[in-house]
Amino acid sequence: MQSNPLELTLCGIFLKNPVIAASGTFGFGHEYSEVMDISRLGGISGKGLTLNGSAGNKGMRVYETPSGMLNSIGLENPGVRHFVEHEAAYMRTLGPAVIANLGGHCEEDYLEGARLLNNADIDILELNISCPNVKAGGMAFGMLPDTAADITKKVKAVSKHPVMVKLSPNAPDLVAVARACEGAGADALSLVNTFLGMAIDVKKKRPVFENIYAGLSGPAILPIALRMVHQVAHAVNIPVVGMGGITSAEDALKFLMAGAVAVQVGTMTFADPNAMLSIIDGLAEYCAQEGLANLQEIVGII
Amino acid sequence: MQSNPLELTLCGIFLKNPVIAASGTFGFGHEYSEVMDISRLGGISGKGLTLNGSAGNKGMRVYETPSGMLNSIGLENPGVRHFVEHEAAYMRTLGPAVIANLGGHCEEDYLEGARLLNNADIDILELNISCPNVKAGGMAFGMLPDTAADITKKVKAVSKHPVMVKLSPNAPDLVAVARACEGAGADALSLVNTFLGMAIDVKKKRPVFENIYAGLSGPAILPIALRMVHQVAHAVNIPVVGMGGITSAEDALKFLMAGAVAVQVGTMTFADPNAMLSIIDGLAEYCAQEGLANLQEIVGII
Amino acid sequence: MAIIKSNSEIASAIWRMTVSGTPLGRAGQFFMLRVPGALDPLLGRPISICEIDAELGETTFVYQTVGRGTAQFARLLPGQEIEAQGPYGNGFPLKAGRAVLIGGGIGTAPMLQLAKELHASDPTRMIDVYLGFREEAYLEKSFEQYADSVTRNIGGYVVNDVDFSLDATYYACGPAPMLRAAASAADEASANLFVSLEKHMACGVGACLGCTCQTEHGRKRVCKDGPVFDYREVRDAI
Amino acid sequence: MAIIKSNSEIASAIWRMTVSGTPLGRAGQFFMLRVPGALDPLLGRPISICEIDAELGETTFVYQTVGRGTAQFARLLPGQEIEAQGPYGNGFPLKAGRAVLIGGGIGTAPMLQLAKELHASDPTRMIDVYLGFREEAYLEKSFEQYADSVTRNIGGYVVNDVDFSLDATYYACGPAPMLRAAASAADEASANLFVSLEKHMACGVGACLGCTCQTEHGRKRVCKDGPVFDYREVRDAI
Ligand SMILES: Cc1cc2nc3c(=O)[nH]c(=O)nc-3n(C[C@H](O)[C@H](O)[C@H](O)COP(=O)(O)OP(=O)(O)OC[C@H]3O[C@@H](n4cnc5c(N)ncnc54)[C@H](O)[C@@H]3O)c2cc1C
Ligand SMILES: Cc1cc2nc3c(=O)[nH]c(=O)nc-3n(C[C@H](O)[C@H](O)[C@H](O)COP(=O)(O)OP(=O)(O)OC[C@H]3O[C@@H](n4cnc5c(N)ncnc54)[C@H](O)[C@@H]3O)c2cc1C
Ligand SMILES: Cc1cc2nc3c(=O)[nH]c(=O)nc-3n(C[C@H](O)[C@H](O)[C@H](O)COP(=O)(O)O)c2cc1C
Ligand SMILES: Cc1cc2nc3c(=O)[nH]c(=O)nc-3n(C[C@H](O)[C@H](O)[C@H](O)COP(=O)(O)O)c2cc1C
Ligand code: FES
Ligand code: FES
Repeated sequence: MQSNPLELTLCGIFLKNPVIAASGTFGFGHEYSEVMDISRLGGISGKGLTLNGSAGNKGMRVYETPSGMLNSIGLENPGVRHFVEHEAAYMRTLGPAVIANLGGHCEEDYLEGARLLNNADIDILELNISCPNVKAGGMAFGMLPDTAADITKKVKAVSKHPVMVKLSPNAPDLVAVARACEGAGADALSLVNTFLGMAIDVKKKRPVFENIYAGLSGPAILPIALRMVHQVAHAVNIPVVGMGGITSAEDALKFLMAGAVAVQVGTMTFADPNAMLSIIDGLAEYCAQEGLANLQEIVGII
Repeated sequence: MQSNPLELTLCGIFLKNPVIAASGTFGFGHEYSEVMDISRLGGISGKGLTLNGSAGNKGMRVYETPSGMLNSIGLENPGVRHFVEHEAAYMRTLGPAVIANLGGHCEEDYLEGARLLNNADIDILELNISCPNVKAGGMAFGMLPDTAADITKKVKAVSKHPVMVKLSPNAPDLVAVARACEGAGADALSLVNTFLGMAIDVKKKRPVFENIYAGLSGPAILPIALRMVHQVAHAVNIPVVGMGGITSAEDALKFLMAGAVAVQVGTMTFADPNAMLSIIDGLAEYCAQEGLANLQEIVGII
Repeated sequence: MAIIKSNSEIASAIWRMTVSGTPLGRAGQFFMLRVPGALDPLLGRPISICEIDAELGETTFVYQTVGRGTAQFARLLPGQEIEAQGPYGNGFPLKAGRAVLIGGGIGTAPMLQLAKELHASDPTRMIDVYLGFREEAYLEKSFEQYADSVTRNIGGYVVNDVDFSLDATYYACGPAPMLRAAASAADEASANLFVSLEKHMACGVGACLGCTCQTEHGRKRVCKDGPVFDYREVRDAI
Repeated sequence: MAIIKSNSEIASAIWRMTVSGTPLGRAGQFFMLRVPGALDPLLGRPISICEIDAELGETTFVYQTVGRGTAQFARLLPGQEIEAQGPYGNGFPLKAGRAVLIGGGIGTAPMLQLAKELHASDPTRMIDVYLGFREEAYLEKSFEQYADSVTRNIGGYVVNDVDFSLDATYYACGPAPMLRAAASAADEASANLFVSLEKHMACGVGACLGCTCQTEHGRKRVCKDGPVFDYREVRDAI
C-alpha cells in the first residue's frame, strides 16, 4: 500500500498532513464545518482559552490593512472549563489533530488551565505566551527568555499533554526566547503570533482600536515571519510549526523549506475558507511531481 | 498674504511641505525629475552613501511580496566624494531640501564620510545605522542603544550639518535606541528603515537573495511602522520623521497624528511616480477642509 | 465563483450588481464578496442580498462605493468573475400579518428582497415601506410591485414618518442613529421590531469573533447569530 | 491612465492587449503596467511595446501569463483602465542597412515594432526575422508585412537557424540561454548584435538600482541604460 506522503508525527502525535488551522481563526471548528470539509485538515488549533473565559476587547476588533489585517479580539473565549466540558469532545469527532491554545493573565491562570486541560482528550497543548491583545499577561510572558522558560517549565511540569510554545514576533530576541523554551522542555514551538501594529482613523482623529495597538496578520507579514521561522528552526532541535500569511501551497512549501515541519493558516481562511484545502491538494501534487516519498524530506533544506 | 499651511522647520531647515522622498528610492533626483515635477517635494533624501562607494549586492535585488517588496540592493552607490563633487550641487538646484543619507561599514567610514559631507551644500545628514543589506556595519550600529549613541555622538562631533538618525525596526528595543540617540545629540530621528525578511524560490529550492535575508518595505509594513513611530515620537523630544508603506495623504496624516513632523515615501513612488505629489495635494486639501493654519497642529494628537 | 451579469451605477456612488452562480439565500442574509486572486483588498466585503431571481438563479446586490473594496467592485464588468461566499447570516424572520419596512440609505437594499418574500409568502398581507435618503432616492420603484405604500423621505428623519402603533411587525436596516430612533419609537409603542446590524467583519461565518456584540443573551456574533436581531436583544449594541 | 481597447488570448497563455491614451514610444522601450488602485500586486510589470499604431494612438502589448500580475492583466476587459507608465528604457537603435531580428518566445513581442520601424525608416532595407517557440507560434503572420523572410522554429534552437556572417545588424530578445547562444555566434562571426535584457524591476526609471548589471563601462541599469545593449558591453550580464 502507498503511504500518504503528507503525513508526519508532531510531538508524538500523528498528523495526516502538515496543515493546521491557526488558533483564533477557526473557533473550535463548528463554523467552518458548515462551509468546508474540515476533516481533511491535519490539525485544528482552537480559539485561545483563558482560565475563566473573557468577553474580549471593546470597540473595533478587526480592521483590514494592505494584504493583512489587525485584530484586537482580546481572547474572547468561553473559558477552559467550558472547553473541557463542551468543546474538546466535539473537536475530537472532527478528525484532525486537536490542539488546545492556552493563554493566561498570570502564572496561576496558565497552570490551573493546564491542569484542567489534563481532563480533556486533546493532542497538543499550544502554550500561547504571545497574544498582543490582552492587558495583563499574554505577550508579556513571551518577550524575554527567562519568563518564557519559566512558564514553559512550570506548564510542562503539570501538563500530561505535549506542549508546543507559541512565540511572539515582537520579542526583542526571538531566537533566545526559542532556545530558552527548548531548554525548559518545550516539545515544539509555533510561530509567529501577530505583530504589534497600529491603525488610526484619520476622520475621527483617533486610534482605531481601544487598546491603541493590535495584532497584524496575513500575507503582508509573510516575509518577516518566514525569516523568523528560518532563524528559529536553525537554532533549536525541537520541531517548529511555522505560520504568518500563508495563502497557498507554495507559501507553505517556503515555510517547510525554511525548517518548519508543519504550518498553520489563519487570516487566509477568512478571505477564502477553502484555502487550506487547496494548500493540502497543492502539497500532495508537489510530492507527486517531485517524487517525494514524504514531504518531510524538504523540511529545512534551506 | 496667506501663508503655506504645509510648511515646517525640521532641524532648523525650512521645508515647504512634509513630504520627503525616501533614501534609496529616488537616486539623487535625476531619474524622477524626468517623469514628475520633483520641485514640489518637501525634501529629497539621496541614495545611501558609503565612504568609498560600492557595487552593491550580487544576485536578485528586488522581489515583490504581498503589498510590499524585499530589496537587497546593498547600498550600491558612487561614494561620498563623488556625491560631494557631482551630486550635491545638482540636488540643490532642484528646490526641495537636500538630505544626504550616509551609511558605513565601520566607525571610521561614518566619520570620514561625515567630514567630507561638510564640504557639500546639503541641509541635513541622515545617519543610516539601519541598512539590513550590508554585511559589515549598517544595521549593526542601530541595533543597540550604546552603539547607536556612540556613533551618533561621534558623527555629531564632526558634522556641521544637522544630524537625523535613521532607525531600524529590527532593533530589539527601538525606543531605547531612539532615546539613546536623542541623548547623544541627534537633531532628529527618521524611521523606519526596512524590516528583515526572507523570500524563498520554491522551484529552485533556494533563498531568492544571495544574502538570504533582505529588507521589507511598502504598504504591508505600514501598521507596524506606524506603531513604532507612535512609540518613538512619544518617547523623545526631538522631531521624528515617519515612514513605512505610505501610499496616500490619508496614510501620511496617520503618521503625522502619531507624532511625526514629516514623512518619507519610498516604495509607493516605484508603484506610482506621482504618489508624493498626490499626497502633497491631499494634505493641502486636508488643511483647507479642516481649517488648519498649519498642518503641524495635528502632529502628535494621538 | 459567481459571474457578473450586470454592474452599473443607479445613483451617485450607488451600484447595482447582478451575479449568477451562487447559492440563493433569503432576505437579510449577505455574501462576502471579493475580487478573485488579489491579496489586497484581502478580506471579503459583506454585502446584503438585495433581490433574488430564483428562476434565473441570479442574485442582485446594491452597494455604495465607500472605500477601496467597493471601489474595486465598481470597476468590474459583466462577464468577469467575483467570489461570493455565502449566503451567511440568519436573515429576516417572516412574521405573519402586516409588515412595516424601514430602510435608511444603503440599508434600503436588503429591504427589497424582504418585501418580495413577505409578499410572496402572503400576497394579501399589508406591506408599508419607508425609505430615507440623504440626497437622492434609489430602488424606490422596485418596491411598488410588493408594497401597499412606499413613503420616501429625502434629507429628513425617516423614522419620524412611521406609525409604530400598528398591529404589525417592523423591520429596519440603516445607519445606527436611524436604528436607535426606531428602537426608541418601538419602545414607546411596544412594537415588534427587527433590526439588521453592521459590524466590521473578517470571516463572516462566526469564527474570528471580530463582530461580536453584547446582547441580553450574552455575546453574539453579528455575522452568524445575526445580522438580524430582535431589537430588544441588542439594544446596547445598536 | 490608459484605456483597454482589446485584450484576448492569441496562443496558450499568450495575450495581446491594445490600449489607448499613453504616450507613444519606440521599439525596445517598455511600459510599467499596473492595475489601478490595488496595492497588490503593488509594482508595475515591465512589458515591452509590441506594436504602435500612431494614427489611432494605440499601443499593443503581448504578454505571457506567468504569475499573479500578468494573470490579473488577463482578467481585464475592453473599456477598463490600466496604468501604463512610460515609455521607459532606451529602445533599439535603428542601424542602417540589412537587419536580422531574432525573437525567442515572448521575446518575439518587441521585435514586431522593431521590424515596423526598421521597415518604415528604410523600406528598401532587407529584414530577416527568426522566431523561436517552445510549442506554439504566435505573432508570426504580423511580421510578414515588414520582413523579407520570416523563419520559424518550434521546439529547437532558433539561433542555430541564423547566419551571423551577413553584413547586417543583429537584434535579439528572448530567454538568457538564447541570448548567450547569439552572443557566442556573434563573437565567432564578429557580428554586430544588440540584445534586450530582462531583470526584475521595481521602479523602471533607474532610481532603485534593483536591475543593475556589470558592464564593460561600469554598472548600468537595465531599465534606464537599457534594456537594449550592444552585447559586447554586457557579455557577463546575459
Ligand atoms: C451584514 C452586512 C451587510 C451589508 N450590506 C451592505 C449592502 O448591501 N450594501 C452596501 O453598500 N454595504 C453593505 N454593508 C457595508 C459594507 O460591507 C461596507 O460598506 C464595505 O465593507 C466597505 O468596504 P470598502 O472596502 O469599500 O471600505 P473600506 O472602508 O476601505 O473598508 C475597509 C474595511 O472596513 C470594513 N468596513 C468598512 N465599512 C464597513 C461597514 N459599514 N460594515 C462592515 N464593514 C465595514 C470593510 O469590510 C473592510 O474590511 C454591509 C455590512 C454588513 C456587516
Ligand atoms: C524590459 C522588460 C520587458 C519585458 N517585456 C515583456 C513582454 O513584452 N511580454 C511579457 O510577457 N513579458 C515581458 N517581460 C517580463 C515580464 O515583466 C514578467 O513576466 C512579469 O513581470 C511577470 O509578472 P507576474 O506578476 O505575472 O509574475 P510573478 O513571477 O508573480 O512576478 C513577481 C515579481 O517578479 C517580477 N518578474 C517576474 N518575472 C520577471 C521577468 N522575467 N522579468 C522581470 N521581472 C519579472 C515581476 O515584475 C514581479 O515584480 C519583460 C521584462 C522586462 C524586464
Ligand atoms: C482574529 C484573530 C484571532 C487570533 N486569536 C489567536 C488566539 O486566540 N491565540 C493565538 O495563539 N493566536 C491567535 N491569533 C494568531 C494566529 O493564530 C496566527 O498566529 C497569526 O494570525 C498569523 O498567521 P496568519 O497570518 O496565517 O493569520 C489570532 C489571529 C487572528 C487574525
Ligand atoms: C530599493 C530600496 C533601497 C533603499 N535604500 C536605502 C538607502 O540607501 N538608505 C536608507 O536609509 N534607506 C534605504 N531604503 C529604505 C527606505 O528609505 C525606507 O526607509 C523604507 O523603504 C520604508 O519606506 P517605504 O515603505 O515607503 O518604502 C531603501 C528602500 C528600498 C525599497
Ligand atoms: S466576522 Fe468573524 S465572527 Fe463575525
Ligand atoms: S528597476 Fe529601478 S533601477 Fe531599474
